[in-house]
Amino acid sequence: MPAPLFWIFVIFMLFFGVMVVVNRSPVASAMSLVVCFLGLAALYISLDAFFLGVIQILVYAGAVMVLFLFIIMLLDLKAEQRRRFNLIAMFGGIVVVVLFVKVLVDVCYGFQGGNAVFPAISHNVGHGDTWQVGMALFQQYKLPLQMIGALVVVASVGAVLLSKRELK
Amino acid sequence: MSPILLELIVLALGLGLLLIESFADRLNRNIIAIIGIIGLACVFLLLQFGSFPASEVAGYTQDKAALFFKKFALITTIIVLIMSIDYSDTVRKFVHGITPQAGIGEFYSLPILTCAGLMWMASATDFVIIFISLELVTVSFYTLVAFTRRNPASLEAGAKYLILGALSTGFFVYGITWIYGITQNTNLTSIAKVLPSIPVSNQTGLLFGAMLVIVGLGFKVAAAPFQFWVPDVYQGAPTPITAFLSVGSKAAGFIVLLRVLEAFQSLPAIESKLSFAIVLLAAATLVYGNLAALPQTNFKRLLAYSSIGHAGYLLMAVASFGALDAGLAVVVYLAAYLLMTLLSFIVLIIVAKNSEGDDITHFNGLSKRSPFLAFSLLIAMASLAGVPLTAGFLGKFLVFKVAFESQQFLLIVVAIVTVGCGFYYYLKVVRAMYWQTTTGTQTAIPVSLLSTITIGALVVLIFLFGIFPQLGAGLLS
Amino acid sequence: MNVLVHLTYLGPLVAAILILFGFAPRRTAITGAVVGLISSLILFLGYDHAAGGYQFTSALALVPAWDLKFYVGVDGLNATMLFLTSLVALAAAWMSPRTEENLHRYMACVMAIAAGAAGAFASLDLFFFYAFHELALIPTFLMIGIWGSGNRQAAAWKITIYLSIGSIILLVGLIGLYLMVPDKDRTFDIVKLQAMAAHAVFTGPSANWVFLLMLFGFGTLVSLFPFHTWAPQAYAAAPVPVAMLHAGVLKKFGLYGLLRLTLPLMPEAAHNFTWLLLTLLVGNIIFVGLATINQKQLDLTLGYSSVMHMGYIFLGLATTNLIGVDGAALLMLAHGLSIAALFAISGELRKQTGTLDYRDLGGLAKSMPLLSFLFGLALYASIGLPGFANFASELLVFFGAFKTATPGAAFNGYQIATVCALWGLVISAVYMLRAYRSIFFGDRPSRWANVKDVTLGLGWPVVLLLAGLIVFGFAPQAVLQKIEPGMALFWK
Amino acid sequence: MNSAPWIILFSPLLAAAVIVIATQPFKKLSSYVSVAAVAVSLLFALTVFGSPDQDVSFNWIDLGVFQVRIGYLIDGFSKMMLLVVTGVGFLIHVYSIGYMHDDRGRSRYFAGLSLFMFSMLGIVLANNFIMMFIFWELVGVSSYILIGHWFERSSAADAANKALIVNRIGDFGFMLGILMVWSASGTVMFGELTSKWSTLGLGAGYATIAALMIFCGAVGKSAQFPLHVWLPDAMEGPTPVSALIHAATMVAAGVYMLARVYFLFAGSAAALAVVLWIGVFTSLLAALMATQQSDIKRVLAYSTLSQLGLMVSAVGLGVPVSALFHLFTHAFFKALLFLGAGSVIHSLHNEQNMWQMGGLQKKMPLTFWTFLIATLALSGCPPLAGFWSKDGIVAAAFEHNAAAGLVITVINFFTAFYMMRLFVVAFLGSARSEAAEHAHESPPVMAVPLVLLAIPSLIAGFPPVEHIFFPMAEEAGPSIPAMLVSVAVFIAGIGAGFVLYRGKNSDPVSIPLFANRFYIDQFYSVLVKWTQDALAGVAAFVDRWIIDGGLVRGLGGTTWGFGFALRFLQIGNLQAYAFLFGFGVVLLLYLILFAA
Amino acid sequence: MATLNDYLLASGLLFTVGFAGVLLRRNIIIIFMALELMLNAANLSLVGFSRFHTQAGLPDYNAQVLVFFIITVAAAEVAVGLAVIVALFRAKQTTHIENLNSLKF
Repeated sequence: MPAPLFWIFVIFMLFFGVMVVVNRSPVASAMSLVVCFLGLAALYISLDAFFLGVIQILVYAGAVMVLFLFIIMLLDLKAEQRRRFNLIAMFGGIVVVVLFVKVLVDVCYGFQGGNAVFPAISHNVGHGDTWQVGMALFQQYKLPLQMIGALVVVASVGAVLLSKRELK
Repeated sequence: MSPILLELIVLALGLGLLLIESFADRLNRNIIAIIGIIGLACVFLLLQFGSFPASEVAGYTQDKAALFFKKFALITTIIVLIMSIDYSDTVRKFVHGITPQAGIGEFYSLPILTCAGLMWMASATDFVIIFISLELVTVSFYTLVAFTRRNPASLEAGAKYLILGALSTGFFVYGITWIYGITQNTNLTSIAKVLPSIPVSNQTGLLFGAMLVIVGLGFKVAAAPFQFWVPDVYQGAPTPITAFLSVGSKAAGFIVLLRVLEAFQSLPAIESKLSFAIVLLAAATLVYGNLAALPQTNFKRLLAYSSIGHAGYLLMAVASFGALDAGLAVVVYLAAYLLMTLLSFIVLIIVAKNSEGDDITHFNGLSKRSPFLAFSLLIAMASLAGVPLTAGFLGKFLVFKVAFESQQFLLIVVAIVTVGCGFYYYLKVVRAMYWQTTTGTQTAIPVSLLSTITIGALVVLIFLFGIFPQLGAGLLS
Repeated sequence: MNVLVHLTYLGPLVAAILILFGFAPRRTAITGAVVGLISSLILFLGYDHAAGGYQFTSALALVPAWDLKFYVGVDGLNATMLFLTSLVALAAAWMSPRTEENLHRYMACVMAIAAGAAGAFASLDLFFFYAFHELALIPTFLMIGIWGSGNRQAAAWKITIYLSIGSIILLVGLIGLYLMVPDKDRTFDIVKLQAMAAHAVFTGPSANWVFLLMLFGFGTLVSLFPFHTWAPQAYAAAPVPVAMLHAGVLKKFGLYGLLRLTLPLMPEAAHNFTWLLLTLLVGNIIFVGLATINQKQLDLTLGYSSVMHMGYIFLGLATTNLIGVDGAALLMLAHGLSIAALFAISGELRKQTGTLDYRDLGGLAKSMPLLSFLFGLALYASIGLPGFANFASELLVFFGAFKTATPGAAFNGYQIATVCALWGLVISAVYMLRAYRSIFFGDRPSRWANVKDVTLGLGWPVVLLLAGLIVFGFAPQAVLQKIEPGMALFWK
Repeated sequence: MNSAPWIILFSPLLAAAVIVIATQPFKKLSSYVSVAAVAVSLLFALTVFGSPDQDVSFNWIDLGVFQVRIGYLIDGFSKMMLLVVTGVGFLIHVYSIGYMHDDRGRSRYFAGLSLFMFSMLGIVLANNFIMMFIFWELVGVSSYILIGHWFERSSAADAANKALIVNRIGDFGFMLGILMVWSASGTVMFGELTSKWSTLGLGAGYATIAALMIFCGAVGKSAQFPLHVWLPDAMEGPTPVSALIHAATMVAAGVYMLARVYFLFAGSAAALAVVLWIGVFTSLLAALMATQQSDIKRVLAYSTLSQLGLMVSAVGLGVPVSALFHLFTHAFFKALLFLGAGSVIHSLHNEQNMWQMGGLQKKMPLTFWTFLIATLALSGCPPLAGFWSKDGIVAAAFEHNAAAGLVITVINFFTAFYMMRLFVVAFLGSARSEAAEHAHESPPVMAVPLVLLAIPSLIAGFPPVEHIFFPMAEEAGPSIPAMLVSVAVFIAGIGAGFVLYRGKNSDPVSIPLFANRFYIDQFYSVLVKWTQDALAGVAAFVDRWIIDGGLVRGLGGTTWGFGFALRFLQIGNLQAYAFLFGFGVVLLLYLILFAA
Repeated sequence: MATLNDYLLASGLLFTVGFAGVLLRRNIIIIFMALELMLNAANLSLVGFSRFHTQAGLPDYNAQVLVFFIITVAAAEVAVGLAVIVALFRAKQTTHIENLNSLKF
């Protein structure tokens, strides 16, 4: 991906990421999150991960975020009132975050070879990346796949148990 | 027999029970628990007496440690189910339901699914499998912790566990990312092979990833400073689930931690830094868990702090990874920990049910109300404190031994102090049971047959492990 | 007849378990103690000192990889200690109350303590040697807390926490000892470890650390100054049988450990830290002795005095020559018997009067002639008068300490410590005689006019203990000849 | 091996054991058992007296590298002492039957007396230091038991404690001395030491200190200054006990021991000088104190002190045989004095104040006459026993150390003075109290021993008699000038006492310093208070508040407080947890990635 | 051309933003969203690495499978998490974490 486009999407993604955090209205936060994920999906596609880009939009921006919005609506959450800041917590949080960024930057730029352009890939293998991911999933990763099935069952049972008004 | 079958059987058992739960309305829910217990016991027997060829599935191993931890998970789940039967009245009280048995069946069957996750964790040597099984366990615990949702404490605990658990998952995943990014592998065996060829400039990133993985696992095993969820969640969660968390989840965390560290041993530069990190964690955990337990007045919370403290001793053994018997020390310690912690919780459930509370003062005069429970809890406390001729001592002994062997003198000094603290707070319970007189109700406490057998078996096992160290020494053979 | 050694601890242990399962508490306990006493007496008398070495041994291999086994057996030293243990255990069982709430629990605890002590002395394997000793920890905690007197709760806490920390330090020391052996020879077998000492296995800088750990670990258990403050209060608060067993027997475990393991295995380190040990033991004798003078209650006086007398045993150990070490071993026996007798008597006294405060008591010799006579004998023993085993052993300790000197030269550290120890005899006379005088002599306040004397039927265990002291006082050789072969292996 | 010494030694112990175990309830039987035992000892002592010297011992403790031996050494000294101890002892036992007739604790008394005989005979027979120390301690115990016989009396109980503790202080030095001697020579056997000690080539300092440490034992047992304070208080015991233990035998043990181990001192002038001047000083002090006492037994006690001082100074002068000779004669007349005093006290229903007596000449003639004999003997009236034995010391003093001789002469003057004072006030004049009015002679069982003791008081000093008992004494011709001085001093003392006190109802002379024993006891009680008790208080305080309170509890409390503080991290706020979690992550990353 | 490091940095910053959200926001739902940000940041890195580690001219699909799993797990987690939050809201009528403070010390 050409650099300008990359940077646009990155800034797009980060800006809405920040908006998730700073918006006082939960709905606005959720919407920002959706947009942020769109940017993220674009970045996936820029990395030739088309399948994941689509999944990202379908699952995340589509399903998960709708779930979020739905819950926010259901609970009728209002915008957070402006309250006095807990200065110590604020300060502490920011310090921790800044220090963490410092670590991240050090680590990222210490990565050898990361400054080179990505190696070229051949687009003419015949199967798209969806096929490739699928093959890996059902061959090499069939055990985790079964496990994730169990996980989803547990999650759905759990969600029902916890949110159903009256159990029977 | 294919090793993978075991988890599938457990999974099928759990799902089957869920089905029974939904379609057999009239069925006494305790039957579900009993079926679960019997089913798990069968799997345990299968595991004990069956033979398992080496696994052919990538990222899934069936070594001694894996087998041990599977048995460990099974026993834990069985005892948790037994506890749950005693606890079902409380669950009933705190669950919205139109029928009196609402939710009980799920309360019995979810732990079985969790158990499958724990068993997978025991065998996982690939970060993908580790991650998924870990999440399977975590997600089911989110549900279980918040299960008694008319109890605000339970919900609060659930929320805290959820947020902090997800936070730790975030770090864990990010750590995996970095490890993958640098080694181009998620399989621990392959990572171990690749590591020596990692250029020095990439070691920082690798270390960063490994540290974040340790952070995620540290959260699971309740290592300071990632232990803050533990007291609150333990206190708020339904007691059998607390027991499950404190035994099953922790043990699974330790096996994964051991496997990860084992993989990193092939690169000494990283390994030394990681073990230094573990030393720091161990010291902090020992100090935090044991010291903060000193002023506790709530027994359940006390057990939470004690659980942190024991994580400290376990980390001490992990930090001594170079020593001959370090793995054995962890295993023996966990086995002892299982016996004594579950014993404490099962007694706690019975006493709390009859005393309407789980403060230490509710144990006042227990020796009169139920000499059997009092004596059992006495044994549990003695074992937790590390009195010789109990299982807890054998664990502590091995931990100190491996720590000395790998010259972790800082940890030893800290541990000496914390063992002293441990005596204080465990004996506080003994004091309540034996010195104090009952403040509230004086009636004798009934104990169901199943619980009596379980308690008796645990007491006997605690002694057997303490008196015959070969039982512990043979755990990995 | 290898079952004999097992009987010494199994007697009390089985008794404790049976009592918990509902057998008649008192009778079962006494039966268990008698079984222990008979078997230990046979062991003691049957130990062939001409042949030497460990006899009556039996071993059950548990973990071959670590060379961990359940290994018991006796030489003169632990035969003596077993004899002491079972004698005091019997006395303690007898002196236990007859009517008490939860008597079965009480007796089970007493027997558990006795079993722990006996097991520790019988074991020739480090693991069980350590493990058995700790068996007493929880029963002691329970007994002081439930049936103690005075400030029982604080005392129970203190002794338990203190001893547990001491034990864990000791555990680390023992582990260090175990690990000092090269990898392939590692063993928990005390006999093998002792044999290794000849090959200078336990030397070098790490030996110093291990030595210190063991010294402070064992020292805490023995109430070595300044780690002694648990003892007086705990003994003052403890029920009589606990005080008897703990001060008389369990405390000797630490000394026994030093004598059996630390000193013979690490002579070099011991030599390096002689100065430390001498300084601390002078603290035991002089400092604690002086503090004893200031006590106003018999139980506290006895508690402090038992701390003080540990100094003499330490002096004997510190000499690391045959005379001093034999003296120390004999003194362990003698002190065990005498302090047990004293605590038994003070218990009876408290039972009759309800107080042990000197300011309340007086002139009781008139109402309690037998008790005062027995107390007198125990007191003489305690302050080391001839005719009692204490004297012979202290004598050996002093001679042992002077054995280290260059003839005609200025005093060395041992000798200075001995001077202090000799002065300690004056101090002990001062406080014991003051105690005796204020309780039994002088005017008798009218409220004690109807106090009943102890009968022989009740007090015979005390007579037995005192008889032991007198017998070994007149014939110390009976014990020394048993102990000596084991000691002569390491010391000259 | 001659078994007689063993029989002598153990028959009293057997008696004591029999009394304690079997005959306690039968008071009369107890007393007979005790008397019979001492009679047996006496008989065998007589046989031993004629037997040859021997040194026999067996191993009591044998460690291969070290032996403790028990044995006996029969030589001139011990033969003489055996006879004195068993002889005087026998008479006093007999006397006690009468004296203690009404006492409730008679069995206990006789058991104690028998135990004492055993211990004392052990000292006499001992052939080595350790054995001597063993019995040395045992006489202390038996003395303690007997002084405290009337334990209901606080004064008696205190006196008993004082005696034992002060003796222990002496024994502290004694044991140390023994250890020093052993350390230097490798043996504690008297026989070996006698020949070996001077050849060891020890430094003068070491030898002197060792000797002086041994001397400490004698200072305690023989009540020399500064450890003399227990003896006067010991008069709280029954009078026969005072006679036997605190006059005739036990207190003399120190002198006996010094004579036994004289070889230790022989080589050290400094040690001898210390011994001499301690003896002289004690003797003078005690004589002065005696002049102002009104308790009949106390006067005698101070006189005992004074005479013991003389004996000790004799050792210091280098004439141990003279010391023993004085010990020998002194045993008889001092026992007689005490028994006489006891007779009076018994008859006056435990009245001990001599100003409440008087006019006893008619009522108690036998007591009167025997007491007079003893008084004169003690005062040094020629040719009674005391004259001869004192004379030896005076002569030696003038020969070796004129200054000491002078002081001793003064002491002798005071001896005669206070004895006359006692005699005049207690026996002469008119009865000064109700009790004295109704006094009557004691029963025969008490009177006969008086008579039997009067005989040796009269004759024991004559040179032929001396020669029987002291064949080892070198034949020094009697020193005429010394004798003259002695006689003059005697007359002056007797005269002064008689003149000053005749017919007086109260003491015409009042010297509070003497009456209050130079305030030494008060000084000691203050000293003990400000040293031992103060130190004890400090130690207890430090133990309780600093070691236990500060260190132990402080550490415990700090740990607990730290735990308490840690709980405040656990404030229940999820965000705080997240923050701490993140902080932990960052901290750990910094430590591991960048610091380590 | 954007390099791997740029992607990594972008991912890291996104992770940090999420982390900051967890630390700074009080509404539990928003915190939960922030947690999703963190997981997605990890995904971005993984995809970047996947593209970087080409094998035979193809991206390393193993990493993409992992991303797939992470997305699934995250979805499951969201389901349970939101259920917990709903239950919590029903019980306490709030989603503010300050009100979750009955369990402490």
